[in-house]
Amino acid sequence: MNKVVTLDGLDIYQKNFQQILIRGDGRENFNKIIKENLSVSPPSKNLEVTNTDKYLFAKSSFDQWNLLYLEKQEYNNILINISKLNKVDEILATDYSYGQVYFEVIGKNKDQFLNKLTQFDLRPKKFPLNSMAQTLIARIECSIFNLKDKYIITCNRSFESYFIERLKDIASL
Amino acid sequence: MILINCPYCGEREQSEFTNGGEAHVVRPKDPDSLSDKEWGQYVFFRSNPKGIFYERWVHTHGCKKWFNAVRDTSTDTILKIYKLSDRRPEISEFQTTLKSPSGEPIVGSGNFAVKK
Amino acid sequence: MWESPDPKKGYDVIIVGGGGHGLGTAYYLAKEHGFKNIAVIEKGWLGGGNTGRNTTIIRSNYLWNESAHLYDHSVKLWENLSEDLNFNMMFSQRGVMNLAHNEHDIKEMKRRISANRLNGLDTKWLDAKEIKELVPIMNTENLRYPVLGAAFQPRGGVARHDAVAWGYALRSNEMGVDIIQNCEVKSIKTDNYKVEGVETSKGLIKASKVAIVASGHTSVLAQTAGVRLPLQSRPLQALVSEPIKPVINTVVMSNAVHAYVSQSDKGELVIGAGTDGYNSFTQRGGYDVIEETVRAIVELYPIFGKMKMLRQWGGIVDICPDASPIISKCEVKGLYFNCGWGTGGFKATPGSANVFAHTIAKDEPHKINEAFNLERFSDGRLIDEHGAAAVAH
Amino acid sequence: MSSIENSNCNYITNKKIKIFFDGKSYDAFEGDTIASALIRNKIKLIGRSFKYHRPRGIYTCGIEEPNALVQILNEHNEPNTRATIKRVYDGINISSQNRWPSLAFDVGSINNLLSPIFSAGFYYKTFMGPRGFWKKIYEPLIRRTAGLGKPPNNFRSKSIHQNHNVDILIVGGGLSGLIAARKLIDTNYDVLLVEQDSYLGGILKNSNKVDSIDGKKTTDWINETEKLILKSNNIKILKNTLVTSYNFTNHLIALEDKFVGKKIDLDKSELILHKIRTTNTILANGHIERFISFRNNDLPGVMLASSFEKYIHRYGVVPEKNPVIFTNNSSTFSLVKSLIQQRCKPLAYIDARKKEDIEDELKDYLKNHDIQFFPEAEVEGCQGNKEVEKVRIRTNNSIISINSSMLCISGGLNPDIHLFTQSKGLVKWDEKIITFKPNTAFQNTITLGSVSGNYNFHKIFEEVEEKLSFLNINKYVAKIEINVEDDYSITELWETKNDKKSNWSKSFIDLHNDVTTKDLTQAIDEGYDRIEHLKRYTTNSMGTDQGKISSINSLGIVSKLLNKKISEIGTTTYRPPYAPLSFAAIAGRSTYEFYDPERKTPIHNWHVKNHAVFEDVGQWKRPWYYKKHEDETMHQAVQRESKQTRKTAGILDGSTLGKIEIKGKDALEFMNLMYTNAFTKMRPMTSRYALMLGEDGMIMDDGIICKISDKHFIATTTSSGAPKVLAHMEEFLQTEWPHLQVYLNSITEQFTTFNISGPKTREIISQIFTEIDFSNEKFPFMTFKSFNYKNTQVRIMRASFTGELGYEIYISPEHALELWETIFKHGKEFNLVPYGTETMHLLRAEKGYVVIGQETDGTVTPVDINFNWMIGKNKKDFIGKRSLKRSDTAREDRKQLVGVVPLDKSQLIDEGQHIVECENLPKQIKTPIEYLGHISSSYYSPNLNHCISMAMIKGGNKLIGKTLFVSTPSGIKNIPVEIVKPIFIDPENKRLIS
Ligand SMILES: Cc1cc2nc3c(=O)[nH]c(=O)nc-3n(C[C@H](O)[C@H](O)[C@H](O)COP(=O)(O)OP(=O)(O)OC[C@H]3O[C@@H](n4cnc5c(N)ncnc54)[C@H](O)[C@@H]3O)c2cc1C
Ligand SMILES: NC(=O)c1ccc[n+]([C@@H]2O[C@H](COP(=O)([O-])OP(=O)(O)OC[C@H]3O[C@@H](n4cnc5c(N)ncnc54)[C@H](O)[C@@H]3O)[C@@H](O)[C@H]2O)c1
Ligand SMILES: Cc1cc2nc3c(=O)[nH]c(=O)nc-3n(C[C@H](O)[C@H](O)[C@H](O)COP(=O)(O)O)c2cc1C
Ligand SMILES: [Zn+2]
Repeated sequence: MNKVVTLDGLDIYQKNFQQILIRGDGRENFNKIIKENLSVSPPSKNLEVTNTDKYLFAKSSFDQWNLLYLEKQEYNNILINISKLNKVDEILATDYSYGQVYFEVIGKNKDQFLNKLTQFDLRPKKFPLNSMAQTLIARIECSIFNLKDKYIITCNRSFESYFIERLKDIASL
Repeated sequence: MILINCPYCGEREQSEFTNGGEAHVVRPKDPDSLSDKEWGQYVFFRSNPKGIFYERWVHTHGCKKWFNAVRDTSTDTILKIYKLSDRRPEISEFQTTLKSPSGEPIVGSGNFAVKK
Repeated sequence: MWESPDPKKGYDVIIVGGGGHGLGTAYYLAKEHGFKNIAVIEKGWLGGGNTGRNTTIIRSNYLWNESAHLYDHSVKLWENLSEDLNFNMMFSQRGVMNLAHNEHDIKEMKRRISANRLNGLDTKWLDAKEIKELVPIMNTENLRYPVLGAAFQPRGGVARHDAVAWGYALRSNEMGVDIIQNCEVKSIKTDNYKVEGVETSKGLIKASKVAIVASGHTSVLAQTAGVRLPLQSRPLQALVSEPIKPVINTVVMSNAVHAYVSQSDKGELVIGAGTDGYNSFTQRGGYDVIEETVRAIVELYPIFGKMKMLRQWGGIVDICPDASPIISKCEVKGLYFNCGWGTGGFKATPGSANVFAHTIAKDEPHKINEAFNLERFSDGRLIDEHGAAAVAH
Repeated sequence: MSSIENSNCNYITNKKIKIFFDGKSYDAFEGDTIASALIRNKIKLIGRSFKYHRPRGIYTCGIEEPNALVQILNEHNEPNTRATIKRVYDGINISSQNRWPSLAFDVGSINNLLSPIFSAGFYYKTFMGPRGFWKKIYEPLIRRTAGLGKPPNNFRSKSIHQNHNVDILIVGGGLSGLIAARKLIDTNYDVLLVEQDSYLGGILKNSNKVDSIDGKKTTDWINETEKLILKSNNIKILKNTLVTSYNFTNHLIALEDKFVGKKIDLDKSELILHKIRTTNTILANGHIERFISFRNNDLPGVMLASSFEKYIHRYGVVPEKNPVIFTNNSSTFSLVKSLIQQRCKPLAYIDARKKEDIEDELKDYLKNHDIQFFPEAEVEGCQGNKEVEKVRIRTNNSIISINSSMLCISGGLNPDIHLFTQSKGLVKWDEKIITFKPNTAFQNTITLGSVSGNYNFHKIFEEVEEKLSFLNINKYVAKIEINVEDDYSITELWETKNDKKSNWSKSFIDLHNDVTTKDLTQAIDEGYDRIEHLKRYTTNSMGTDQGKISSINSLGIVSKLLNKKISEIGTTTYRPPYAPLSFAAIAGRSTYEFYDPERKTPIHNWHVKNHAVFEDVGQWKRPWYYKKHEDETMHQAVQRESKQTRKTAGILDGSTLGKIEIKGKDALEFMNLMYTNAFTKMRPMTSRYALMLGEDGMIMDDGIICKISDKHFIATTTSSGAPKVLAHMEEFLQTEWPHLQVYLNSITEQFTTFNISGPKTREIISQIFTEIDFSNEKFPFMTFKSFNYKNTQVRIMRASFTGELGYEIYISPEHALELWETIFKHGKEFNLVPYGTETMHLLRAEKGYVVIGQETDGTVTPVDINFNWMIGKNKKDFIGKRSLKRSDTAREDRKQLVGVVPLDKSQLIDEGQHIVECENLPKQIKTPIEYLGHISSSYYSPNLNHCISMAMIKGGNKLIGKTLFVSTPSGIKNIPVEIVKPIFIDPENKRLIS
């Protein structure tokens, strides 16, 4: 865990999570297979996030899901799970544990701060609790998860230093 | 900048999307059976109406999904957004919308003074 | 001054579109081909289309031979146009610079410079130091994509956009061309693949030759004659700053840091943006494109950060799949098109009008515009200026 | 400096500060604008006009100012700052503009006497001959005199953006904006109220028109309202924020100045650009007073009446104790009252209205206060040297001269429709108030108060109530007590009849661009009779003020000249921005170092430490070459790296290559459609070089395809092509072939890629991945293996872009650096080198491999680069297939890829040069020289010890073995070359499969 920004009413931490990207049709069989192999049920509503202490399971569009482990997993288990899923023709599961970087944004000024870098409408009436969105933040494609009292933002790893610099820059002004 | 209501993500600014040109253009099933001219029509020619236009968009910086829209190109008003799997709406569903002086109007720019 | 007559019943040639290209075509038809009975029909006011809203960059350093010949034919006419029309075009050959920001740009530009040279054009390579000497205010090193060099055409430059329309209008009017404003052509009348005239907001006007030079609206009109054109109408935006004392003495364009700028004789910076990514006839475009452009301007010229945007507008440009124009006959006899100029047809105004007049008069293309036909979209003989034209202005 | 004259004024504190104007120091009060401070110091001459260099003063008290533009020296030399807006601070250093050598004596003012030359359209008609004069003499001259202020010498901004998403945006915190806001307090709407000024209140603070609201003094009512708003949980207020653009779908741009009346802190954001997205917009942005044209209506001392009044109420300064007032409407009454309140008195009150139309209350008041009153009269003109000295009044056909140094004018009020028409709303001419007002909104836009053409205080509550009734809001109606007659009355007057005295005398329509009413007449006479032509021919309303106080007047004048109704003349188009908008603010922080995101590979820092020089490839930073020591040139480095790689081994960070995982039961069919190659017979766990075309048959991208099974593939793409290829695949899957069950995931970022190649690579990596058998039999060329390595997933593919034995290693970013360093540890004994993209390009050229974007340029087919073999001939279809058969694409004599070797093998050919048949070129090329094609790549090959090139030339295949020539960048003598097959090293692929 790495502190990126601290301001009045705002803290941003960089964290490490593991992640699986799953593609599929979302129908009954799909749900069954996921449940059997990962012992978690995929959310069925678009943009919905199932949030437990251990993981986030988000449906990021009609045929893709992100499973984000909030607790560190044995990496081999992840790989095994993925290969189990990939045995099924109708599913593509991809290990994305290292493809992205993760930021946790906390504090009462988080919306105002983020809106310096994104146009995205963060108001609860448009971005409800336990939902996710894919949008541009600081000109970078990000996913943002709205959890109780915090956002988790992910972006591709190659943008890491640029993104952090942008966050720090805005914080300094 | 117009706002586009992605059927999967909700309203976002147009700059998150990429326009895919005319909608409902079907790729020929058997390209080899077409003449050069017919094939050229498919590759290079698209409708370009001033008024109601059926077009494709993709949410490039969001969910990356394609969808269709009906837009009035004379006012940039989006009249309908629908999924690829939805039926193509009839043109009769849409009335022509208000034209205004600050965009390119139907005729000139309202400056029709002619010296006597 | 030009007259504003009511339209006659019929003409030998009707030109639809009172922009530079249309008025120029009328001028050369009258002057070089002896046509007496010509009308230019304009739905709004003369020069109110892209002619009146462009950033006026003139150059001829295109990659392919066909384009180089066409555009240089134009530059040569520009060089004498003020005298020819006895109207000051304010053609200012202050040079046009295309910046290179990466290895790929450099390779592409050096290729173009070499091709230009063999075509008899004056494009040359400038290194970063030479650029800095010509444009001291440019930030060449301290930016995301440093300026590594440029292709420079000294004979390029700018001209006063309105003067082009007015000059051609005045002189063609003197030769008897009817210039009819506030008259919208609603459809082209044809009979069995032969042109008969145009239906307008002022009634039917007959002609056996009709030339469509309506930029963004050309394909809309073509449709009424059953002709499909490979054109898409897109917004293209531009803006001007408040006037300041001279700071930039040439025209600078850049593709990677996308913006182009010149300073007008009145002192304002004339800045061009990229096209918006969707079809539109609103002459407006999105704010995001303005932001993109200004970002690039501030990046390349940090001191312009202290300046202000005075006005911002859009035009409707007709984009062709290969970024080259169409100057062509079509399957309907007597119907001619001069279109597809997209973001860069102002520079071609005299040249294109000149060869188009020839095409109309002789019912066959001039050698220079032969390649710019419609058949190329079937046989594949495209003149793809995308890569080489970089910013296509 | 006089002390504060109106102690009840709203904006000034008692704190004295020092300001500098043209080098001289003056006292001012905190809260002053430059204009109010200069007025306080009795300075009237502020600048010189654009064209004629006429003396100019302060005309207004706000954003509409056409004259008083100054340069702020201590803010990086900021040009064209409106003196009427900019608040002073201690030490501010202001300079006048457009004068030389000094403001008082300006040589350029000779232009005024030469004015016949500078009349409308002068550019086009003059400065032409003799030949060459335009270019050498006239143009440079015109350009030298152009412009107003000077640009700064250096500057870097820190301005930021702030986005807002709200339900209701209220533009303007004046009377109607505040009423609307009060009604929205504690409702369910998110509301943002934006006010350009530092204070709320609008007209309530500008004049004494209103006495009380709700029984409270206006200032108390404003304060109370503001407090209530601030206490609410749904309304936010932004002050010092000017709304400048009204875009489609209710997107508005507003600019906030964070340093009003303060010295700018360069480490902070000077400006904040607010981007507001709202559901409904309430425009309550008021009106703008317009002027009247008369002889010398530009002299310093002529000022708009309501502006004069603003100086009294806002800044507590009375610009002149005894001005002359000239009006055509009822709104100037309050100025008289304000003056009397200050114990001053107008010298004369000239009202163009008919006597019977003038309010009795006003007439009585003038009489009671013994003020000279001229009904049905007009100002013929005014005279003076550098400021107004004499005002000449025409009344009943006689002229009366009054000595006064100030003339306050009002030509009526225009609803400030700029933003409304920007939103694409339609306006309509109103005969009663003689101006355009909003008619039909195009978006969800409501106009309230003056901007809607409602000039009646008593009707304001009613209007707000009615127009906002569609919202679910509070009731709030209050009583409003006013000081002046409420019914607005006006008579049409655009220009007065004047007795022209000399060339010097002019009646202006556009003060900023020095356009006279005579210019309008002349232009119309010349045929420029459309308002759009008039504008462009005369430059009327094209200045920095965009004709805010005059453009409607020009319509009035033109309508008279053309004998047309104004509604038939129409307006020119109102365009964003409402007022000049800072470039720095528009750019925000996404410029300078943040102009474009930088992408870095997981071992970027290793490259930095090892002296890599980077190349920009798309957004990626890629090592271009590594400097072994300080003095090593790029050429030396590349020669060293390439030689070593072919000798032993070299390694490249290939992480930027795109990688896509493709899976589904129809994956095979899909891949066969996307690429030219046939994948059906390909064995699992093998890979293949593949080409992707556009539907036009031209090469779009290339890559290596790994087949895991018929249902599972992994494709690589070029670095810059990666997003495009993925999007291209997704597009066809979603839109053309939704029946194909295939899913795609990008894994570019999940894997770091190392390309290791050279004869010793097998030895090196065998030591690392000990459980893998790298022998040719067990691990042949174009196969791959996946396995676990140190608790992570690794994939190794045997492939090569150099022509040597080579492997591509894929590993997770987290383990990448460790593995990279391990490879170097084991490679040390073989002198393993890291190499960059330049060496990569050289090595592949030796082998004759193409680079997409270098050999190809969007006009090249697979056949053109001799890749016929890659086209799945038996496939019924793939993207681009049909295009290859078009008559032009199928031509035999298209440009084809060849190799080129100079006869003098040491002579390096320049990339981009052309291949010709002639030995020499003329010194000056007049007629075009035919050429066959161009050199696409060119290198000195250290492994062959001579120069090699690749070229795309017409009918190239048939020219192999011929001698031709290559041009040089500027020489006359061309380089003789031999055309050869485009493969220079190891044509038998021995190294590759060793
Ligand atoms: C912002 C911008 C910047 C540009 N910058 C450059 C540049 O730097 N250099 C360059 O070379 N080019 C530039 N261009 C392109 C250039 O402006 C155009 O290619 C060129 O002006 C086209 O001239 P035209 O006469 O064909 O068209 P226009 O000037 O558009 O004339 C067409 C006319 O047809 C009329 N018309 C349309 N429909 C009808 C109808 N139904 N009936 C009657 N009349 C009709 C229109 O009202 C219009 O007046 C730019 C364009 C824009 C918009
Ligand atoms: N009796 C008369 O002579 C007379 C004349 C005109 C108006 N009126 C009355 O005066 C009242 C005027 O009230 P109102 O609220 O319409 O106008 P106002 O002048 O009180 O308020 C307009 C406010 O909008 C702000 N503003 C303007 N443009 C802006 C922009 N682009 N961005 C941000 N802020 C901006 C101004 O600074 C001002 O504070 C109305 O009741 C009207 O009936 C009376
Ligand atoms: C080269 C050039 C320079 C311009 N300079 C100015 C200028 O100094 N001031 C101004 O208000 N507009 C200027 N304009 C913009 C015009 O006012 C106008 O916006 C443009 O012609 C488009 O027309 P429209 O806005 O009426 O649609 C300029 C336009 C061009 C093409
Ligand atoms: Zn979406």
